[in-house]
Amino acid sequence: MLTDILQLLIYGILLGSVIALSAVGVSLIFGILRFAHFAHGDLMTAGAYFALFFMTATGASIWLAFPFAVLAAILVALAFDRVVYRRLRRTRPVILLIASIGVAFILRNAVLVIWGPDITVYESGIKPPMRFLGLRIKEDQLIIIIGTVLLVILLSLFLQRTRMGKAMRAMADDPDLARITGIDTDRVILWTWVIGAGLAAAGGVFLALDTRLQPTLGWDILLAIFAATILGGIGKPYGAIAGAMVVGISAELGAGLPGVFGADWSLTSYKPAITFLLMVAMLLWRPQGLVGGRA
Amino acid sequence: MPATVAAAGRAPLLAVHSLVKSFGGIRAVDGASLEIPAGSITGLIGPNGAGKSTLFGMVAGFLKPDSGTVLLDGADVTGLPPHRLFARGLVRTFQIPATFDRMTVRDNLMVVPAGQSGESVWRAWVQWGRVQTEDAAIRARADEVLAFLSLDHVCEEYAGNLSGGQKKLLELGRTMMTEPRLVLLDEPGAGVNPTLMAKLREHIRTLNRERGYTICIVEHDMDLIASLCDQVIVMAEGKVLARGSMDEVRANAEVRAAYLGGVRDSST
Amino acid sequence: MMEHVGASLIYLLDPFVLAFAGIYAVMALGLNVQWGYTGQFNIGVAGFFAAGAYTSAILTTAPTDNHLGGFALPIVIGLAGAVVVSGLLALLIGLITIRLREDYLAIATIGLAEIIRLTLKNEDWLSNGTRGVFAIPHPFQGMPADERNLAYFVLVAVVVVGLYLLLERARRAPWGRALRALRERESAALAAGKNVDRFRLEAFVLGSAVMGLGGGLYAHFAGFISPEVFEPMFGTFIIWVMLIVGGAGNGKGAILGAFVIWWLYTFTTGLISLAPVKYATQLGALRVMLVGAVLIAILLWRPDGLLPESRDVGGKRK
Amino acid sequence: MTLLAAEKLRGGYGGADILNGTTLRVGASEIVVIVGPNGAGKSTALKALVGLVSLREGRIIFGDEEVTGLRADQLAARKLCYVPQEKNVFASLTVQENLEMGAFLRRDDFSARMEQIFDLFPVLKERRRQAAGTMSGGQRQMVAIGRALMLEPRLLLLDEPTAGLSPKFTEMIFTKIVEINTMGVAVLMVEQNARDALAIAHRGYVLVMGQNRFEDTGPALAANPEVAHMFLGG
Repeated sequence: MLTDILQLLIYGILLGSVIALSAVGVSLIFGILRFAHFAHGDLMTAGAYFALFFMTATGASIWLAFPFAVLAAILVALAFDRVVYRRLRRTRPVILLIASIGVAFILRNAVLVIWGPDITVYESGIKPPMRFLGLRIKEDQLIIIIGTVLLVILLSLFLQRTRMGKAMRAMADDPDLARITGIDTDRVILWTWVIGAGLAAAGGVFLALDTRLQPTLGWDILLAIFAATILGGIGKPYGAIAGAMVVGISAELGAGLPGVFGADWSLTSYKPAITFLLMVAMLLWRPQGLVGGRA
Repeated sequence: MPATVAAAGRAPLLAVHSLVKSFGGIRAVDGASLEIPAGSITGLIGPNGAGKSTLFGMVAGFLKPDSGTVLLDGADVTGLPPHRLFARGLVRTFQIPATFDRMTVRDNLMVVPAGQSGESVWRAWVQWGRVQTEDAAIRARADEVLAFLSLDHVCEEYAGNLSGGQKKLLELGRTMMTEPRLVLLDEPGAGVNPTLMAKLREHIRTLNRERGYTICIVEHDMDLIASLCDQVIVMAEGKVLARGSMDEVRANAEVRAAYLGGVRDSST
Repeated sequence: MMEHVGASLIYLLDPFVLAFAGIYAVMALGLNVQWGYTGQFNIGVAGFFAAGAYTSAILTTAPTDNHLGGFALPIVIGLAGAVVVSGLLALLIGLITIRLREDYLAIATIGLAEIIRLTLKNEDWLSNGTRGVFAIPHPFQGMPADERNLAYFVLVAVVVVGLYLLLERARRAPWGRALRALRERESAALAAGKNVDRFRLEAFVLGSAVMGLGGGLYAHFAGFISPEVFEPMFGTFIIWVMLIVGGAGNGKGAILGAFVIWWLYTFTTGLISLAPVKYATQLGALRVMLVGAVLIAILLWRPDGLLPESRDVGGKRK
Repeated sequence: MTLLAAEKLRGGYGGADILNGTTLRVGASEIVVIVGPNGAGKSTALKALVGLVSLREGRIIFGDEEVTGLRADQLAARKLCYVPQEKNVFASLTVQENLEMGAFLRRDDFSARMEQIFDLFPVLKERRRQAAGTMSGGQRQMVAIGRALMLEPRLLLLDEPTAGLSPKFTEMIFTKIVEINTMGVAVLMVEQNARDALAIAHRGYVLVMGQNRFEDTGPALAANPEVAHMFLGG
């Protein structure tokens, strides 16, 4: 039984990793631009498909395609910022939110138009999972977890050590004070999209690697991303990572534990509902997040 | 000060006992107690950060006190939501005018009266005639108030398009759409030009004398306070520092020190 | 090419198309009560849409082992049930979420809509899962297809007009005035003695009940429903686009928006029928992109919509 | 030499004028204090100087350039730095990071300047790695002032730097302001704590209802009974 629970924990960390990469971006965008970015899931999807495009076009491996996907997703995000979001920045944040839903549908359907509705994978063939003390983990899954850790370290170095990273944290803290202080807020916003979209693309590729590519890949996980963001406190990138782990692990445990304890029913199909209820509870109980952020 | 003498015999309309409210470890209101006699105009003054607005917010039900009690006409109303206090005759205005910007000036006033049967969507459907008759009466009343405040020429303008001073008058007008017993005015004079100020002063006096409103004013304009108020309550650092006529509090050394700074060497 | 465009244009006046546009107009009118009147950001429209559709379907279909019921009740009862169930659902959800600020309410409502969809997808006993509910009775069952569609369009049109009048009256009444007040500034509405929570809840429940009615109308017209119908695109998003394009706060705008967007959407169907079948899905996606682009264009250049909210309420003698 | 000249400022929030012809001048090495009763428009005047309140009339000259209508960040680039009364630190950033953000506009090496500020406020050096949001009010004020000093401003605008501070901290902030002034920075500050502030000021203004009422040397204003009278009216 302990093994089963540990196994669920591994799956939870895996899911949490993918969520974390996107939740950081959503949290920074929420903190700096002050709106819930509903197109973030579809940015993940776009990233995942950009990698597929590069692989089929050049025959390269997924790891060569990875930076290409990240770059392409960043360019897409910057283009939408320039054409749509930037012009709406002076209106109420809720208008930006509505616009981002429009962007989400445009992105998702652009993926459909270009790549079609079929479910695909990066590399076909079944690889047997590695076994360790009775626990199963696939090579790809291990890579996802390690990749996430590396990216989080890079992110952390960026946020803690670079001038722009610190400015980003400052602006997420207090946009008005950032402006008064002379921080170049336009450049911070640009970098917010670079970081947010880049990590979203990474999360999308990882998610597609763990499951399969399909046009609703990112949209399906969007609620979990929001849940993680809110759990971690708006504008708190590290909070978002912690929130993502909580969401990922509780979703997997919630879905799997009844089976472990011998129940003949399962909540697997209700995984999104579990994360969602967690989030609503959080919104009602502590809207400023577990570790405290902007309410 | 005949009004003070007259009011002194009656039970207070509002009594606040040891009210406390903290925000993130800072005690904005720190055990304030005060009484407002029925029929009076009371001025609430004090330096910035004295806790006046927080106290106001608690009395009007917008903030929940950490401890202490608020008695309105002898009944404990601590922590009641604003609409329940409104039903008991307590109305407030805002320092920065809170108007319904994308509604006409007249609609801004017509919202106010309580117990409109048309506030039930069901009655609006099945008793449209009655709702309309009632609404005509409310409209007439709104127009009266607008005429009183000389806002009748802008009655169909969006409230958002009014000048700051006009918005202040509209705030005052809102209190006139009901039969309040206690009106809390939060800096009615801020940003109002001298001409309008004279008018405002007259309006407030009329509401007190002729309509019998008990009024409590938070205000920085000492001339306004001095000319209107029967009693003045001075707050500093979350507590009530002094109470009396304007001349009395002016003469009070502690009050002077609180306003001018250097509290600790004020004895020298 | 030209005759295809012509055929597409004629197709727009097909009662089949018009009836769907009318059903969407019902939904948009419901959303208008929430967003237009009250400023509530409900992007879980699909949940109430689905609740209404399934309720009416289960109440009116013949008894079956496929799903709960059917109870073979008259369609009128089915529609009434749709209104009641979606209204009750809204009451339950509203009691929990009514105080959330707009962006959080958005996230919460879209989540609830997804949970409703998951439930319908997974609980076979209730909804027959992904296979859906079929053989939902049509009120004009005996007629030939053309007449049947026309008759249904007339029915829907009557409902739309009736709803418009009712909701417009509610808007002009002190009830609507109070909603606008709390939309404009909650603190001042509180100071004016309004029980803000009560008004919010009423608007949320009324709007959602109207959406439920729209769902019921959809079920009896389409004859078949499955969880797929209530995915966010057609369950929620397109209705938002309709309301924003038409003009939030204005009932006529909501109706106009529903017809404009649905026409735009079906007009492009006509054009797409020119293309080879194997690209059908892709071209369908292209149409959704177009809808998204229209939304953004409106937000950028005409943020109050085609018919902005009127301000004459209470201001002018009538 | 006049460093800042603001002539006949008129403006306010949402249509209501708070400033009704306010005029302010600051010399190149002066400490100037604005005092006056609550609601006189003192803080609004500072905000108007840095473009946070829109002006209907009036003009502002800084150095030999007209800066009317420029944004706070543009003024910071011209070495006119503003410290708001509240929300004046980045709460989740460390003390040192706050100072670094103050130097965001600088492309040169600012480590010497940071050392200077640490010398001025030794407690900031001790706590350089502490998040600013976890510090006491007085320490936050030092962080805020330190951050503004990072740009080596010619003029520092302080909005009620001692508001809510204990007497000990109040005294210490005033001492530091004098020290900052001797470093060659002109200071224009709004203060509630009129007596103490006027005691360190070269000159002071008394503002009432958005208009200049008195203007004199600091000590003279502090001793003026009419000024004391202003605060309580009558």
